[in-house]
Amino acid sequence: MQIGRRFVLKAGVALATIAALPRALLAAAWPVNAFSAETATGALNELLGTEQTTPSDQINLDVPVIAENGAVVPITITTTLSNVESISIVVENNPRPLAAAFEIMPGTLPEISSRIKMGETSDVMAVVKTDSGIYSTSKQVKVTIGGCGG
Amino acid sequence: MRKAAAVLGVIVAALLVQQNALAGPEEDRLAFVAYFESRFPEIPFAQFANGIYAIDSDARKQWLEIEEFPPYEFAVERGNELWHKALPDGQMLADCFAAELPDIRGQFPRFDVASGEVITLEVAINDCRIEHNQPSLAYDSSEMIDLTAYLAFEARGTKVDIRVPEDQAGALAAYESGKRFYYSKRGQLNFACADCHVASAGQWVRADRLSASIGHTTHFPVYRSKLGGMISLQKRFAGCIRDVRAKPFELQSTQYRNLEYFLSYMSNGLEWNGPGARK
Amino acid sequence: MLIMALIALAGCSTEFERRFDEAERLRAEAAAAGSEWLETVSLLEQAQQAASRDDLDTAMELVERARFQAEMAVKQAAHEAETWTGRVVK
Amino acid sequence: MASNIKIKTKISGDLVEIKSLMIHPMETGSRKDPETGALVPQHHITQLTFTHNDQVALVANLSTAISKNPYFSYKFRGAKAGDVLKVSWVDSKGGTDELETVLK
Repeated sequence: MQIGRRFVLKAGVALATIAALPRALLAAAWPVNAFSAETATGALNELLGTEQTTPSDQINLDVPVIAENGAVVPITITTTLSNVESISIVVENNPRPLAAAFEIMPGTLPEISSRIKMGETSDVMAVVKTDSGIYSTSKQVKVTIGGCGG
Repeated sequence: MRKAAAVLGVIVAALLVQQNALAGPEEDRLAFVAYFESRFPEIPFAQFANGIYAIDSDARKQWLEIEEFPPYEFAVERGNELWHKALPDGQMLADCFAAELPDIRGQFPRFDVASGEVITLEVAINDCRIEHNQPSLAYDSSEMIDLTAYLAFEARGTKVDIRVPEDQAGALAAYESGKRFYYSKRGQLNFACADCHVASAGQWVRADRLSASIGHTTHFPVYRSKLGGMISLQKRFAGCIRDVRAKPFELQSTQYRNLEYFLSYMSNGLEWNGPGARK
Repeated sequence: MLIMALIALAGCSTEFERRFDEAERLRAEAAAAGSEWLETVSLLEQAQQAASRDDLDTAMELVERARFQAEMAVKQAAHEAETWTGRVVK
Repeated sequence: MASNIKIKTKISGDLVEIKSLMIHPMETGSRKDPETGALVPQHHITQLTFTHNDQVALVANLSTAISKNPYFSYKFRGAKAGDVLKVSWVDSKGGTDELETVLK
C-alpha cells in the first residue's frame, strides 16, 4: 500500500505507476479540487466520488459544544468500523469546508486527533471511508466572538 | 489623670497597631482567598492556579486537550538553549541568580531596597545582561519570553511565596501602590481590575467567562490561541487595560511592576504552573 | 474679501489652538494621574490633521471630544483616589 | 537548522501512540497583517507523512483550516522499541521539514 493511492486514483493515475514511484514524488496527491470546493457536498464529491454518506453510530466524533476559540478547536475522531481507508474532517460553514483528509495505512488505528479552525458556528462532519462504504457522523460546534480571555 | 491619659495613649497606640495589621498584605491575602473560596466552594484552592479552567468544565476539557501537546513547549526548548548558552564574557545568566534553577522564577517579583523598586524576573534578566555588557532584551522579544517560559517550566510545582518585608517601608508602599491600581476604576468603561475579576469572576462578558484574580500570575508566559503566540503577564495587563479603554502603560513600568507585586502576593500558596495555554 | 476670509480663518485657527492646548493640558494631567483614556491622543491627532486641511468644523468637534475625555479621566482619577479603598476585599 | 517538529511517543504492548506538534503559520490567505493592513498570502502545510521503519503509516492532506502550529495524534499497532519513526511535511510554498526519532 502506497501513500496517496486512494485519492490519486480519483485523478486517474494508474496504481501500478504509483507503486513504482519513490514516495517523494507523490506529493502531488494533495487533492486540490476537494480542498478548493466551496460546499461540503462539492468537497465530498471531489474527494470520494460521491456526496452520499451513511450515518453511523460507530464513529465517535469528539468536539466541544462551544469552542473556546474558533482558531483552535480540538477534534478527535475514532471509529469501530473495520478496514478504514481514510478519515476526513468537513466543516460545513467554512469557506472551504474540507479541513483535512487522513489516509489510514495498515497498522494505523482509526483514531485521529487534531486542532482545527472554524470561522463560525457550524456542523462538523467526520467522514470515514472503509472498504465497504462511506460513513459519517456530525456534531454542531458553536463559535462565539469574544474579546477578553486569557 | 495623667496616668489615665497614659493608659489611654497605650490603648490608642495598640488600636493603631491593630488597625495597621488588619490592613497588611497577609490580612489582604487571607480575605482575598476567603472571598474566592466562599464564591466557589466546590473548587479546591490549588485549582485557582488554572484560572477560568477551574470554573468552566467545557473550556477545561478543551484546555486539557491543548495541554496534551502545548505549543509553548517550543518556547521552553528555545529558552533552555538560551539559558545554557554562555554570554560573550564566558559567564552564564544563571551566575547572576543566587538560587537553584527551580527556585529562580519564585524569587520574583521582589522588592529591592537599593533601588527602592520592585524587580520582576524580566528586569532581573536584563540587569544580568547589562552587568555582563550585553544589551537589554525588549520585554516582549521572543528571547525574553523564551527565557521566562523556560524558568517558569523549571519552577513547576514550587509554591508561590512572595514577600513584602515589614522592615522595608518601600516594599509595603510598592505593594500598596499595586493594590490601589488593582482596585481603581480606569478608562472610558470605568472598570477596576477588581470589578471583573473579583465581583464578577465566573460571570460571562459576551462570549468570555471572567477568571478569578487569585492565581492570575502563576502561569505566565502564556501561549494564546487567539494570537498564535506567547505573551507575558504584563502584556496581558496591557490587554485588559486596553479592553476597558484606558491607555496602557509601558511594559515593566512602575505601575505594572507594583501591580504584579500585589497580584503575585495574592497568589501565595498556589503552585507556579507556567508556562500556560489560554484561548 | 479674500483678506476677510483669511482673517476669519486665522481667528478660527487661534480658537482651535486655544481649545487644543486646553485639551492637551487636561490629557497630560490625566496621564500624570495614571488615568489617561485609550483614544484621547488619537482624537487630538485627528483634530490636528483636520485643522491642517482647513476642516475646522471637524477639528473643533474632535478636539471637544478629546477635551471631554481628558476632563472625565482627570475627574475619574480624583474620584478613585477618594473611593478605591471601598472596593478592597475585606 | 533544527527541526521545528516535536514528537512524543508512548508504547504500551505493541501499540504506540504518536503525538506531534510543529511550527507553521497555516495562513489562510484572508488574514490581514495588523500593521500594514495587507493580506498575508496563503501559506499552509499541504501534506504530512508519518512512516514507521520506512513504511507509510499515516498521510494527512491538510487545508488552511488546520490551526496554526498544527497538532496531530494517532496510534499504530505493531510497533516496538527501536523502530524508526519519521515525520515530514511539505507546504504550499514548497517548504519542507522533517524529524526522525527512535521509539523507546
